[in-house]
Amino acid sequence: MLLDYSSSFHYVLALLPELVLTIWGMGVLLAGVSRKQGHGPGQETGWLALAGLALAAVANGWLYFGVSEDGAAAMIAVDRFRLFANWVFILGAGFSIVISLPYVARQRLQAGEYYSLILFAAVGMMFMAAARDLMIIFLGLELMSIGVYALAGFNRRDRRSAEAGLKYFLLGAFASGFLLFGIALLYGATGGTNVHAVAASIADGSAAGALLMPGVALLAIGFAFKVAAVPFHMWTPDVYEGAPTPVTAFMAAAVKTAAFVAFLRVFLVGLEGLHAEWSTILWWISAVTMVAGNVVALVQSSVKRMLAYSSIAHGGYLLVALVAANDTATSGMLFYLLVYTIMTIGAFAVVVTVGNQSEANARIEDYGGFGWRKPVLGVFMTVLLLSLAGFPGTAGFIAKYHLLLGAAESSLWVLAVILVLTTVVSYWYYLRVAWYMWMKEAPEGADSADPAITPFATHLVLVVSVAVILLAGVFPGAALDLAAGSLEGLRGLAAEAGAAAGH
Amino acid sequence: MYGDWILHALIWLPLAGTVHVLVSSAERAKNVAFRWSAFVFVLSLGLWWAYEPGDGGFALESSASWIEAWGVGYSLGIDGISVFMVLLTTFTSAIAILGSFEYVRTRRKAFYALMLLLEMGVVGFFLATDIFLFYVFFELTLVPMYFIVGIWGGERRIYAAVKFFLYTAVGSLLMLVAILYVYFASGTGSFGYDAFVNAGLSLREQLWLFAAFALAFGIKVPVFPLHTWLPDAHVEAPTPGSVILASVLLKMGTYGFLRFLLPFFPDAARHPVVVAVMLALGVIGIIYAAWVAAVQPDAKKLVAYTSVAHMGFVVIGVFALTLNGLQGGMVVMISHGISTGALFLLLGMMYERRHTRLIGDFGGIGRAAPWFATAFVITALASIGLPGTSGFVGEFLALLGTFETHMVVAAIAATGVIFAAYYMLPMVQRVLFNELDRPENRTFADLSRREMAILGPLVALMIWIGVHPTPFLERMEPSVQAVLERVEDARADAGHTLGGED
Amino acid sequence: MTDVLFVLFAVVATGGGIGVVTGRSPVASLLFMVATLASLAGIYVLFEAHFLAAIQVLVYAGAIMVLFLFVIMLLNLGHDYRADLKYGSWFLLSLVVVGLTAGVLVQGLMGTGETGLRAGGAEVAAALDAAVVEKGAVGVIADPLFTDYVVAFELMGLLLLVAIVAAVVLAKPRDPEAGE
Amino acid sequence: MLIPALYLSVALFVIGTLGVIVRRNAIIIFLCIELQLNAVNLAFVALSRYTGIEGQLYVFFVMTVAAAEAAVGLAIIISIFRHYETVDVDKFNLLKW
Amino acid sequence: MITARPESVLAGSGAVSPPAAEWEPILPGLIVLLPLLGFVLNGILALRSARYSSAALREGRDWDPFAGPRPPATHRLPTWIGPGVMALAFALALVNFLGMMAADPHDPVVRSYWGWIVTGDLRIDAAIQLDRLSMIMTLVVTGVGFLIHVFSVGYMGRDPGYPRYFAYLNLFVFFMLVLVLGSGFGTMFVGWEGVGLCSYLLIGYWFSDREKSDAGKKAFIVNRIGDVGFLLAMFLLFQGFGTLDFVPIFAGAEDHFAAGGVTITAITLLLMLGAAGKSAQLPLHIWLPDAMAGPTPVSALIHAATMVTAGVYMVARSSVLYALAPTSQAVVAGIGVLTALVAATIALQQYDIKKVLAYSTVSQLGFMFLAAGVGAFTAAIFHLVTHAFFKALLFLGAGAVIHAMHDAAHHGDGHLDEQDMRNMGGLRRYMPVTCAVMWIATLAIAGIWPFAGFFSKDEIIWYAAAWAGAESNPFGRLYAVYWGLALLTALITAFYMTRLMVMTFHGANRTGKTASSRLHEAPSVMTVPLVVLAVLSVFGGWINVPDALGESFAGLWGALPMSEWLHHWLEPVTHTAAGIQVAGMGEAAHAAPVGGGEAVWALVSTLAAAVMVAAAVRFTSTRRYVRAAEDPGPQGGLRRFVYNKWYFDEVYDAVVVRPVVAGSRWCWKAVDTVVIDGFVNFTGNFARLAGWATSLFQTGQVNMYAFVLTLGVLVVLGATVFL
Repeated sequence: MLLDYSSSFHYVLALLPELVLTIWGMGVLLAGVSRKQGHGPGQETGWLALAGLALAAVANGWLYFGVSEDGAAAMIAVDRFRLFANWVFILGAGFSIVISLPYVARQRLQAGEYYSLILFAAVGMMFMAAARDLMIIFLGLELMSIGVYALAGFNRRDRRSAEAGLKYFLLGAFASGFLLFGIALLYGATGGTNVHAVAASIADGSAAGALLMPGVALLAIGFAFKVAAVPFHMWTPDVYEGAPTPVTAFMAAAVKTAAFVAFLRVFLVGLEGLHAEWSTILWWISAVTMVAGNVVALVQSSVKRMLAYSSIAHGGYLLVALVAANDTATSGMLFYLLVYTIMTIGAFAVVVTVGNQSEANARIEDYGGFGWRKPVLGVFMTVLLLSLAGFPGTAGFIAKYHLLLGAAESSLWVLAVILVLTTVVSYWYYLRVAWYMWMKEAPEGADSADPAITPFATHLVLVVSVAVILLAGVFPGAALDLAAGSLEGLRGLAAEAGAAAGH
Repeated sequence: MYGDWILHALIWLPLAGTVHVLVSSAERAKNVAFRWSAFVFVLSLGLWWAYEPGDGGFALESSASWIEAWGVGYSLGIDGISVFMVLLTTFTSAIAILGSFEYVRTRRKAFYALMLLLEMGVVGFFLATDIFLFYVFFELTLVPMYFIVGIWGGERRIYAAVKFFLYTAVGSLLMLVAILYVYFASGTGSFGYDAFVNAGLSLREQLWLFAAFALAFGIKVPVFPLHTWLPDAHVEAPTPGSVILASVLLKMGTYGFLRFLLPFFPDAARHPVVVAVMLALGVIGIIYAAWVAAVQPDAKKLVAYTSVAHMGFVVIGVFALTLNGLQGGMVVMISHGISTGALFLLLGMMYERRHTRLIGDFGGIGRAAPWFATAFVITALASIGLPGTSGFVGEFLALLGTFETHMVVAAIAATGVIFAAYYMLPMVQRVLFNELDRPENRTFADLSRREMAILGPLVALMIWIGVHPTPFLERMEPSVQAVLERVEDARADAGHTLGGED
Repeated sequence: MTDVLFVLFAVVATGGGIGVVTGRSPVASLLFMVATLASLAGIYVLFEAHFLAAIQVLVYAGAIMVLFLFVIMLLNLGHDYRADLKYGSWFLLSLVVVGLTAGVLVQGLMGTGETGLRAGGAEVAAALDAAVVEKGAVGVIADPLFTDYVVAFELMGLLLLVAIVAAVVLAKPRDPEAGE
Repeated sequence: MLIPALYLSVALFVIGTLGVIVRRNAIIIFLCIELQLNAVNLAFVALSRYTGIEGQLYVFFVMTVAAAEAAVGLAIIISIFRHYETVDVDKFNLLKW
Repeated sequence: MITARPESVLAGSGAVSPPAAEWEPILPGLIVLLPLLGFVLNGILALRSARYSSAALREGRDWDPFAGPRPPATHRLPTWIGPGVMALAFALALVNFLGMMAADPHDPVVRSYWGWIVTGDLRIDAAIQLDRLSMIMTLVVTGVGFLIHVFSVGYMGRDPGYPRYFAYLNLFVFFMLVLVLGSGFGTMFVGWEGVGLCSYLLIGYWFSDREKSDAGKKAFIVNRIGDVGFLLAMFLLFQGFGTLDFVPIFAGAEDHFAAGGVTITAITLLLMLGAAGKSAQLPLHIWLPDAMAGPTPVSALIHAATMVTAGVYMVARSSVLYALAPTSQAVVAGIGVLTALVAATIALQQYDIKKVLAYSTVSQLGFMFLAAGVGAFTAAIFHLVTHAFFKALLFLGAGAVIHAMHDAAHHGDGHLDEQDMRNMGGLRRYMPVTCAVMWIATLAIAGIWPFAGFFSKDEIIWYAAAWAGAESNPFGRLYAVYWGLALLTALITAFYMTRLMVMTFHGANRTGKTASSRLHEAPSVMTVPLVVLAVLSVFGGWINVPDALGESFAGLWGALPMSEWLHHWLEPVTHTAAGIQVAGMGEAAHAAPVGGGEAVWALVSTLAAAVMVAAAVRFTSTRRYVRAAEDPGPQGGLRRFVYNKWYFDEVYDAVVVRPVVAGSRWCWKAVDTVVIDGFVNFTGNFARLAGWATSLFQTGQVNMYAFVLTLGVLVVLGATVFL
């Protein structure tokens, strides 16, 4: 159907996934607080949240396949770009919730609040993806961030969790100040906050030059912080390490995705006309991020922290797509984000399992001989690591290749070379986990009898993610087409939409 | 009868074997794996007859769309160059699996599964006619090898495995960027072989791309000075790993030279500076590696370095850009695969018996194990290129081909023949000859039936190729000729500078 | 007159800002902050944003700062504090970096002049004033808030809900009975 | 008056930034962040005279966000205070390198 | 330089002569295959017996195949298989030779069996070429080979590795036949390296002895140096002719190469390098004396009669090429004569009986190269044949002596070097037959008329003089020097051989009381071959009595048969070369030197040799020798210098071996480990170091993080605003 907003019900339809999740989140919250604490593991709250996500996914699917919008300048986009991203968020949130189920139970976290915060954060992400207005993006970002700040510090018995929460909060708020300042300057320069209006203003030259570029720079900084690009990444390792592991997975996957999606829409749609100016900055940020992220990951002794640095590096790869700014790169980014979400959460699922649903056993030595004790889990982890490393046969390779293709299309050869060379660096630390798992013996004093209980839910996530990764690694056609098709409406309508917004 | 299905079968049957191994018990794993690999080998033998040399182009071609969005196809084909590589692969895989029965005693299921997986990757690499597909298989071989070395290897296995992996990855990833460049330059939106051959690149572009490809393949070969991963990997790898590594994986590099490097970048390939550099590296490899090999106390390391020397002959043969040189290179590839594979198997047998690889720990084995000694001597002689063995035919042709265009290079390279004796004979002497002065060597068991079954075919092949190589030469000639013509045609219309120089 | 007031407010705001950074005790910083907020409210008035000025004083200076004060007291930081400003080279270095940042920003905005802005600034201001006269200071904001930006408005509601949930979860004392 | 207001905004913003860098007390750091947000608000208000009423609307949003952040942030500070009995951020460095 | 060949030469050559009668060789391939068959059969037996011995070894006991009343089948059958296949091969060769003589074909018969290396324009066939030269060689190889096989039955009869010994020996003969019968350089090279391999295996036959296997290794490596020359020469030839077959190359050489041109000189010099390696010429002669570590019959067969003469054969085979390259010929002759002289001087001071013979072999080979260098290819082959007879005889005789000494040493008191002549003396009493036949061989090698060596050696010296006198020879004076040196060497030869005989067989016995009682004559299976060879040493020279001597006393006024038979027989092979030389230097090249008649020369040289023999007898028999254990060795600078073989080994060790080994170590330890791997590891470590350094910013302090963030803001903003 066509959304023309003739009826206000159309607004409801346009925001259907968000609404579903919001309402469901409140329901989960109520369900959580209405049951007495300490009675049972509270897993059903989690499953309830998952049901909401499923419902949202369905609603999202209906929008994706069945709905188009009239014009494309509305504050909330109903384009496939947003909806594809929504799926990624739902997937990320869903996977995170599944791996949280045993964790939350074991750690006796407050299930209702926990799951509803995840859902609310997901709503914030969805708004970031949907917004064509910088202010909505900001609000979505804050909604997401506040949820995640709380999630990072959720485990009140754990100092590290509290520390992570504090650091994330202080620095996140600090960075959102920059983002906001950027929005203000851009608003002053172009007279609007709608990305299409911004684009139109830039295109017709009415934008005030003096305010424009500092605004763009600050905006870039704000997003760079959220995607953890060097040198705005400093919070990432600490927060990822300190936060409860399922939350880390959620952050690494979904939060980053949301930031990238918004980043992409603002810069590729709104600021497309200034590509020449900002691409240089992002080029350097991307290069530095790839190098620093990978290089520092080399020296990490904690798997969780290593994965944190690796996620920084992945952010660097994704920035390449932003610099390339062509359709191949953009769909590559979408594809990459999807794959990245799956494989990152999969990897963290193993980390959670090795840690016995706690924050224990995070040192790489703890993985010694793990593969032989838990062969299935070991193989899964190996596949996930290979995928993270971008090895052929896995979806990670296809995704990285897609980015390279985009970079090549824009003749970013140096960046492409940096990308592949840093990938080599990344092989080392990903393989290091593999070699501990398969080539070393268990550490002294480890309980070799039954080191890790793998709950059904975690297995579910692992099986699904590994299957998807292998399938998409070998037969990526459908997923690639989906990603490529999801660009529809992002920029194709941008020109006319800009014209429409101009009046 | 033999349709294109055979090629698909050769790739996917090992994978089926992998699965079969994984679901069978640890005790049966080796037999299951061996049967699968033997079956694949027998199946591949048909290619010997099924492949008609003809005009040297691809035969048994089949192509299906794989990743439509990028123009990636699942395209397979075989020609006079790859047919031997495939046969070598299936053959050595079966032999290596048979050769690991005693050596590998732990975690057998995983081991044999990885071996079959490796076979699949290598066969796929040799059969792929789509560049993307080729790249995928090229990389795919790293993982099983990484684990084979890292899990079943010696003391410093992890260092060796990682070194092997990273070294190779550096080259291959840079090649990936180069592949993308050609992909866009060709403008056909296809990763097909023909599209890449006809990409129409300017000389300047070709030189850069050549460098990237040459680096990737040069590491794999390995060409001096990119070789230092090889001794480590060989020393630490378990016997079957070494065998596959030497026999097959190194060939991926030289095969890449023939299949991709020369046809894709003919102008660069015959650029005098490029030729000079490659020949120089080849010659240095021959002599340098021979020298270094000669002073190794570890027998396996010694043989590893000889691989570098042998592959140096391939390099000079290829970059001499003569028919004889290329043919010689091909024969050296095959011969090295057989003889060095056999040497590693023999060293593995030594290790199984004595748990040491130091040459100095042996001596007088010839008395204790005459069959072993006989096989060892024949293999060593084939390795140093004695006429009548496979090694001679290859080295002779490679040197002759080089001599036709680069006399001095060939003259220097020919001294490698001396140094081959310089490294190999002392080892033979110190292992097999000399006094049987260590009591533990007195009980050195002679070859068992299984070991004879492993070495017998290898020795027979060494002698067969040495005495009657014509069936090999005539099958590969048209394809090699086609590669050569591609390079020479480019010379003919050297004026063209299509493609974007941007 | 307005210019004089502006300068006055600007000086107070800046001074208050500096006071926030350099205040010895948390309470002092907080009071400096209140001063800044109040003078900003004054500036808002000068920009004819009367409603915002009121909100600024009520919400910001009133509610939020009180919350801060409350927490400071709760954590007993009102007296039991240690000077926490990092003096020395770190301060100087930071000052240089921050100063340079300011310099760069100012340099970037320098070209702004009246001509550097988008055309039609005066008409916009006039239209704004007219709208205020027509709809009232509240109405002029309420109108877009509940029409065009209704989504944002709802989003704010959700934001506050999340903030409450988060605050409750985090600030709640540990319950040993629940195994915490 | 727009331009001086923007300069004032920049000044307040960087003062806030400085505060974040040089203060150890988490509450004051947060206070400085609030200062930054206020600086931005000032910019919005000033710019709204040239671009329309939305600027003021945004200030409204930002204030709400600030309030929400204040709630969460102070809760987090309370939460960590329970572990460390201090709000000195330099003491919170279990997580590093 | 050469434009046309004189008519006179052409007239007599086969180029215009009517086609010779058709000749069908009888199973020529079988000649080659029979020894291979022997190798396979003996090899199987060897492996079987080795199984027993290794099994015994594992059980910790010694396995003596001769312990029982009858040795096992593995040690009985080789007695028949080894010499048997040789006898058959010899018979077959003889039949073919006689057939060839009867048919008297001019052109070689080439039998191709399969295409060996066929690719592009390269075609190397597995083919054999039967012509006059190769038939002579085949006869020598199979004939002398057969005798030595028979001798080996006695000599090696009680060796545990008996079947293996015969397997190697048969394999050697196979490769040697491939070498001489191969129809091109490619095929020849197979035999060339193959005999090197067998030499390696046989020198190190007693491989448990470190020195012996060292010697084998040394032989192989030094040979390979020569082989590289051979290879490169082949490449040059292939570039010139597009083939490696003899027939087209020799037919086309004249048209292809200008005489004295660079290419042909390079080809011939490279071939000479190969020949020097194989035939132990300076500077690659060092391996041959060490090669005496092998069983003595091996020394006789490989290191005296056949393999080491392969170089001479190859040069003679390539006579056309050498004729086209006068410079190379001068080099060949120079190397030959110098080698002859140096080796002869060394032989003067050696005490090891086999070493003396080894140096004597080197020296005689030098003579053969001198012959080739002066264009007397026939003389070279002639000397090759006679040398095969008398040197094989000498070695086998020495073998018989060692055999006896070995038995004696087993029963003697204390250690006794069974090859040291200082421990011998007076053996004539114990082994009269051996003594007699060895004297015959000594006279033959010394060049005493009418023994075989006289005719062949005399011819060489004579030709050297002829070339020295040829006016248009550009190297005339050089050849004069060669001639003088050759004469000197001939005299030294007579001296050291006589010294050997006197020290071994005459004077007082120094073996020791208990030991000497065990000295005995060799069994008949050994003495019969000795006698046969002795006969050949006497009469072998008569196949090529110069025409000029035929009418003189030296030719017994025509009573000696077959005047210049060999010369005529080989004419089709050598006439092209001869033609070229005559064209270049005129008939003088083949004219009598210094104007004197040949008969006078013969008389003078015989007398001189006889005087040397007498002198040697006098000097050595009056000197008192002490046993090796008590002998401090030679005193005096020159003596020591010669005794230590002119310090060749030491010089090579210092100049070649040590630098190469040191270089290898350097390459490994410095280049590979430090430079290349150092770089590789450095890259990895640098990345980690960089990572570590970067992570230092990650102090965990919020202020720090905010600061870095602000720094980033500054940079980004600055970049945006100012760029």
